[in-house]
Amino acid sequence: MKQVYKRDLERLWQTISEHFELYLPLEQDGKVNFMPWKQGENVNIDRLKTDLSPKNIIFPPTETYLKFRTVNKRLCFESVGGKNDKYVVFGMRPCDAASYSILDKVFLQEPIDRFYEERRTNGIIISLACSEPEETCFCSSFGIAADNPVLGTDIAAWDIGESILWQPKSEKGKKLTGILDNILQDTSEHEIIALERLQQSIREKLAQLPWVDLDLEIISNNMKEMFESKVWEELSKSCLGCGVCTFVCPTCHCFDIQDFGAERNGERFRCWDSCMYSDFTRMAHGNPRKTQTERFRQRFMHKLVYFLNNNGVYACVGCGRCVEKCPVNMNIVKVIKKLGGD
Amino acid sequence: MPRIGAFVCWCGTNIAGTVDIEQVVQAVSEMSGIVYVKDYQYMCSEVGQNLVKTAIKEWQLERVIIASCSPRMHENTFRKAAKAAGLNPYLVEVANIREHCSWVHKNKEEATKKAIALIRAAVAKASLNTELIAKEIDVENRALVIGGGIAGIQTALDIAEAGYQVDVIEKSPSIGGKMAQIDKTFPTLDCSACILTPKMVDVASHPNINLYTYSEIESVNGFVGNFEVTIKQKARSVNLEKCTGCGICTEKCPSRKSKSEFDEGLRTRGAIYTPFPQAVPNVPVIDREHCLKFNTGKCGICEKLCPAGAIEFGQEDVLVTKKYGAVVVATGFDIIDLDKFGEYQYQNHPDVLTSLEFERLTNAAGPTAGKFIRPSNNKRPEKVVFIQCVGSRDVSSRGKSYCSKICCMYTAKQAMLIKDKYPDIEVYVFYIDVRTPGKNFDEFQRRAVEEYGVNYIKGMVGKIFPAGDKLIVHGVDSFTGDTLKIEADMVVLAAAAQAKPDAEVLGRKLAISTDTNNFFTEAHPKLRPVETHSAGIYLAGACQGPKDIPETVAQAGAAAAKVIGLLSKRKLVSNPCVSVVNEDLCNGCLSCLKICPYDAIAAKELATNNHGITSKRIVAKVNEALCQGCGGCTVACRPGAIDLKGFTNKQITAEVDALCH
Amino acid sequence: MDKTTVRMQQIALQTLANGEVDVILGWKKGDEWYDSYPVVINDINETAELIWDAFCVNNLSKYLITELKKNLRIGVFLKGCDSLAFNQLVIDNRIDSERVVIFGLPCPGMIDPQKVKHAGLNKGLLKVERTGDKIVFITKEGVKEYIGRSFDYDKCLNCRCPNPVVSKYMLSDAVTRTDEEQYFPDVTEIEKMPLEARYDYWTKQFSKCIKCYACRNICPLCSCETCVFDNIAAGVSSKADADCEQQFFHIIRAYHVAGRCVDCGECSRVCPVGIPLEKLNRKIIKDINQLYGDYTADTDIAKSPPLGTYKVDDFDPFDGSKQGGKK
Amino acid sequence: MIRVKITPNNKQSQLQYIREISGVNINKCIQCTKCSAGCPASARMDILPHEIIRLLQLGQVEKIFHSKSIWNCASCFVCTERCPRNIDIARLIEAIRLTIIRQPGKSKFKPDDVPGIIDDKMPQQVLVSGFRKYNR
Amino acid sequence: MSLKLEEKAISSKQQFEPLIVAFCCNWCSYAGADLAGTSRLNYPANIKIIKVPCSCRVSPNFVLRAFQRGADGVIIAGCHPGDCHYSTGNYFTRRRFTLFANLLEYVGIEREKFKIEWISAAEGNKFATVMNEMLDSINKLGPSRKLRDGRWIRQQ
Repeated sequence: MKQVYKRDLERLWQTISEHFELYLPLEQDGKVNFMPWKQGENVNIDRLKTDLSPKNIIFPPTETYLKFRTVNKRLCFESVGGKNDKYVVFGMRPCDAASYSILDKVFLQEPIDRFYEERRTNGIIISLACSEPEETCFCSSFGIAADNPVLGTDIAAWDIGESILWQPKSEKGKKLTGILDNILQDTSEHEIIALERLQQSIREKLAQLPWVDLDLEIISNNMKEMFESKVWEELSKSCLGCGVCTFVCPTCHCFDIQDFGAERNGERFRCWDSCMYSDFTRMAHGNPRKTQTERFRQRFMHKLVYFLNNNGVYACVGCGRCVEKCPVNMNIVKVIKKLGGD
Repeated sequence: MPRIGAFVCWCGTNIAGTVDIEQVVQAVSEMSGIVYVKDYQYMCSEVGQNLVKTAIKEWQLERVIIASCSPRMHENTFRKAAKAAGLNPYLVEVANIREHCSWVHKNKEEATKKAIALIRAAVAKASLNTELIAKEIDVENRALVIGGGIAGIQTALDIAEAGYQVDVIEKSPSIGGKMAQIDKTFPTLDCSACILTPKMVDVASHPNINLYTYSEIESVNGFVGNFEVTIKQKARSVNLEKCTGCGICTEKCPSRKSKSEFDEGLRTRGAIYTPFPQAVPNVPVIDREHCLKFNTGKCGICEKLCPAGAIEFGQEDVLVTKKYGAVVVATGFDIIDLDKFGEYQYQNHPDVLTSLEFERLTNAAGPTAGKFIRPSNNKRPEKVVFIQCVGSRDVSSRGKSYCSKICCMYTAKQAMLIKDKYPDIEVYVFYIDVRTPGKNFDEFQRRAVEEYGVNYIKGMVGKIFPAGDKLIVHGVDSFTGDTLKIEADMVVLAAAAQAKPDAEVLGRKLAISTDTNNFFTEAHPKLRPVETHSAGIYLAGACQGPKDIPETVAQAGAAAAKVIGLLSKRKLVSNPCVSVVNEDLCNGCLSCLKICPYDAIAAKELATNNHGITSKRIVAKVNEALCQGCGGCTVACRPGAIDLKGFTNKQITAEVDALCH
Repeated sequence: MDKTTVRMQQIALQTLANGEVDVILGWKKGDEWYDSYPVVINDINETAELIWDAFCVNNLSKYLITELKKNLRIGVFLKGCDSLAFNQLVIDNRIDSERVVIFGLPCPGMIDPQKVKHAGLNKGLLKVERTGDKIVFITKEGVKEYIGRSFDYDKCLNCRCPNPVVSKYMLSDAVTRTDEEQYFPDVTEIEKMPLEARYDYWTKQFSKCIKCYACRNICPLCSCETCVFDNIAAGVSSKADADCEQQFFHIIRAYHVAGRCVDCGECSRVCPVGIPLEKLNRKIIKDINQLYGDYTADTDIAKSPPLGTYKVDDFDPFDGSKQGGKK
Repeated sequence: MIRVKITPNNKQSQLQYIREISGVNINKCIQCTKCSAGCPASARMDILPHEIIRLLQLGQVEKIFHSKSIWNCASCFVCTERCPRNIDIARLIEAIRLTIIRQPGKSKFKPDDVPGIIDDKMPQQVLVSGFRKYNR
Repeated sequence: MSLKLEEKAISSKQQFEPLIVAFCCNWCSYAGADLAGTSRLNYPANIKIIKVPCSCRVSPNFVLRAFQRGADGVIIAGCHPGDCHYSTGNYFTRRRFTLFANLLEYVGIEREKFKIEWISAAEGNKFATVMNEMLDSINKLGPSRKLRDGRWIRQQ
């Protein structure tokens, strides 16, 4: 267990950014998002949740992966995309780190997605426990401990006031700790007690949150019967199909492939797509899910039923971004509660 | 990608001069979709067109690109050629590499690169062209002639002779126009009234001709074959049928203050008047401004005296709306105001006249019954000075930059007539250049000089000083270089001709453009002098530019021929490049309907059945007959539901991409 | 606002019962203090759950487009800015106003949950009550009171139409806003910036866009059956995250609502990355007011929208600078 | 006086100079003689204004330099006002006068002439404009 | 924040060759351009003309598309208001593009890059003057990447 004093943080960023590309939660115009750090950027590690999820580091909104060009009548291709320089992400919350492991289940299964794999393996995730969980958080319902980052984490970190505790969890984590030896100090007894107290206070705060104990078992087995129920109609009435929930959600991973064609060169790129859109899975005869109700139902069935059957884990980490960003205050918690019977 | 054939024209050296044809042919052959490229000296020639026809057949071409002159010139020629070869004419695209490229760029390398870019754009557009079939629209076989001067009369007579109904509309109370005011006409010196009045009577009596005098155009809409014109018949206050034209009312009318427009103000007329004795229709008009009955409500003598009881003070303006197949504009010309030419004392001396006033003065039916006397003291003048180019060939803001073409001839005629009647009167003519180019015109002018001894002085008049009852004319003879002073009794100014002041307003109503001098713009000065850019609207006479009577009558005949050609077609081929609505995308907001200048878009109820869910909604629908293809609606339509055939959004986007290659 | 909630529930019950309307568009309260979400109710006992509080920010007029297709007569609760959007939708032929019964709600201003969170008041917060400008926060620990509008949305602070412009029933007396009408201060502030700074400012803002199209889907006037940006066949734009695609989308969207935007500020509110979109729309509104007369796209239904008509003597910035024109 | 005139070529520089300072394009003149006809001072002119322009067009500046006309011109601008081709004749003749004056050694008003002609009623401006115009 | 697509900057060391796309209305400006041709006037070859039936056919999409594809200047030439062959076409152009030009300038695009001109069929010289002046102002601005799509490679 190591620690780093907050006053040395600036130096820490400096040294990391010499070897790796460093992603930190940077604040611009009141919005905090993970962006490559440069000298003089306004770092804000206190904000509980970044506005957009960190998934865009490993699964960017647009990724050109194929370029083609005609060179005197011959067509030549060039494979691009992926990311081969190493990077470090500091300040990611346990729920976001867990979302990485969920995305791994999608992209790293056969056939492996080369670009995702490159981005994923080149990254070292330093996950910071949440000192102040909010009402909109319900990660505990999905078995994620806010006070002890485990899933998808290379280095776990805790903010105990004037210093940050630093505990490497994976090989990559240990290697990075080795590199940063001169900045990281050893911890004494005092820090361990402070850590215990911090974890205890996080657990107390979590217990008081309204959605801490969402009952998911009822959902997953009677969801299939609920497929035809009128509840979906009522829930989806207010949904505008704007797609914000899917774009800010750390675990949503649907994408569309589009082409950019010019006279003699062109690109094929992958871009985020949302099941809430009218042109999602549009086929020759039109969109199989005609009304917003069907699209709405598809989103939550996929997160709470289909993904569970295929990969054994819910496709939601309870970060609560969809709760905050939905313009009409419709979200997964309401669906769970409604279908849970109350 | 359709099979495209490209034909690059040399246009003699017009294009080949500054565009490297081989390089263009080479570049075009590499473009996607091109299966056949040919270059030839004159694509628009018979041989060139045959090249296109054979290539279409041999290579089964599905699109044709012609890189030549402006499509406004020969697009139809090549479309007809393609049609003859069995290819839909709207699959032909023309790239303008002459007016827009070879003629305006000197550097050969740059011009070649631009020509290739323009052809690439044409190829991009052509590959997205679709087969368009021109619809048929019916033609109203009635023509409208605006203007009752010699141009309008001749046009109307020619059209009526071909058996079509014609409406002639004249602003003043009688037809006849400027020609009725003239005494004799050059070069044959026959009396103007003698050759004009029979034609006026023909117009009045012709079964096919319908006359609207003292009327104006209120509004015009519609398009070729289907013009809808609203005519405002101003209230004459005299019943056309009842009035026998006896003229008692015009004699007895007490209000004598108003000046006779017909006599250019040289004499006065009653409030109720006919412009001139031989007026057609010979029915007087009440000038409501000067009529005592209308101003004070007391008089009414004409009503009492009229044997036929034809006076109707209560008459109101009447609006008549009729449909026409073609319109001929024959509104004629005016003389410019001479207020800015102070040096000639026109404003403040009665003996300084314009040529038109001179015509009235010497006319037998004129104010002096033909006696040649000075308006100031009614004595016969001994010296008369004519001054040419007053306001013509003048680039300063006072006058018109162009030469008014007819003044040299009519001044020679007027001078000759004076010397013929009164040989002892000295006549001087100050001129810059004598321009009498027509048939027997120069001989006519030389006779005035040689036989009748008219003194032609090359030089301009600087100033005229009234001295006693004489007018001292200061001029210079540029041959001898001396300044001359002539004590003249009368000065006649050959004032410049200008377009009618309301020409621009009429042009706006008819959607035809006027040039910087407000004369109407013909479609092409050499090839289409009597047509305008708006199909179905033709021009005749001086409204298109100053011209004399022989030329006006010739143009009138030409315009009539064009109208007859149009009306003889049972059906007209309508422009197929019209808008079309994609009903799936249309959300019925009808913002296109608000934009359409031709009201060609209407709302339509659409019942859609989408897998069992039937719903009714409003969508837009384009009336292909009314739509003229301006494309304004396509920009108003946000989802891009309405598109313009021939100029679709994708085609223009493809052209933009091709140009930015 | 509780008094109005009671009136709201009564009138909903009454109109549903006597068949004046088939369904009612309103808001219901969820579990959380900020959660008032739009609902469509058709049976009588649900009317008791209707709520009118400081979080009913959603504009219900947009739902009328889809609901009018399924139901005959609809009752809808509209605030001031919602009624502006309603009129504009009628002008656009998107809704048939005869089949709509409007319950007008003069609006004192809606509270922005983000501002409450930043003020740290959201800890254990149960309920927020607002009467006029007095705001009461009821938390587990106790009750805190605030006077004034420091928690309102920015768009509500310079709201110029708190009272509905069209309504059959008015549920409470009108709200008076006295602050004088500053002439688009935010727009003039950007106009004063030098050109390059403006370009950088807007390119930075646009580059934040993740193309989630929430601004389009929340906007009551962006209601095309198939939006041109969803229609790949139109070949107009793609979802690629290149600078020029973002600029294209935002400029064209601002242009599409030109002359129709009622400045309700919803697009900026819902943007997840906080792009100040209303500044684009307000710039066009400012230009239209200056050039073609105050168009208040909302009050007079018969008047055609500014871009749907013309005047012969419109201001013409492109004319006469070159010689050779008409003499 | 020999009637035959060969158009001299060494006078090109002066023609160019006249064109430069007057800014007048003498080719626009169509010899309509309106300027000469209306010129109040033409009676005492040996060659008339339109002839001056004609001579300039032919390049025969010698005749103009020796003529009295350019000094009789009262600069009343009637000719400029009335010219149908928008030629500023008055300005052209002023340019000719200046070309003559500005030839080296030809200045008509030297500083040492001043004491001879000065009197208390003479406005200061006369001296200044005199130097500006007539002194080289 | 999403990783933005890396834009390729076209090396500006090559000599700056501005491209100007001109949308000319078929009845007036296109005829004006023809007249400029028949009277052998001279204007730069960088101007490339697209024929449209009326200036009201040009949509802001085309203008932005041209800038995206690398055009340095865009002109829309139409008939003088009142002279439109379709009687009201250019009134709408005038309104639409007054607002659009202001919007472009508001977003940071120089006014010289996007112009509207009223050129009638009789004004060949005005057409040439306008095109020459447009090119001068674009040359003064020099190469600029604004609104340009980095992925579109132009054949230099």
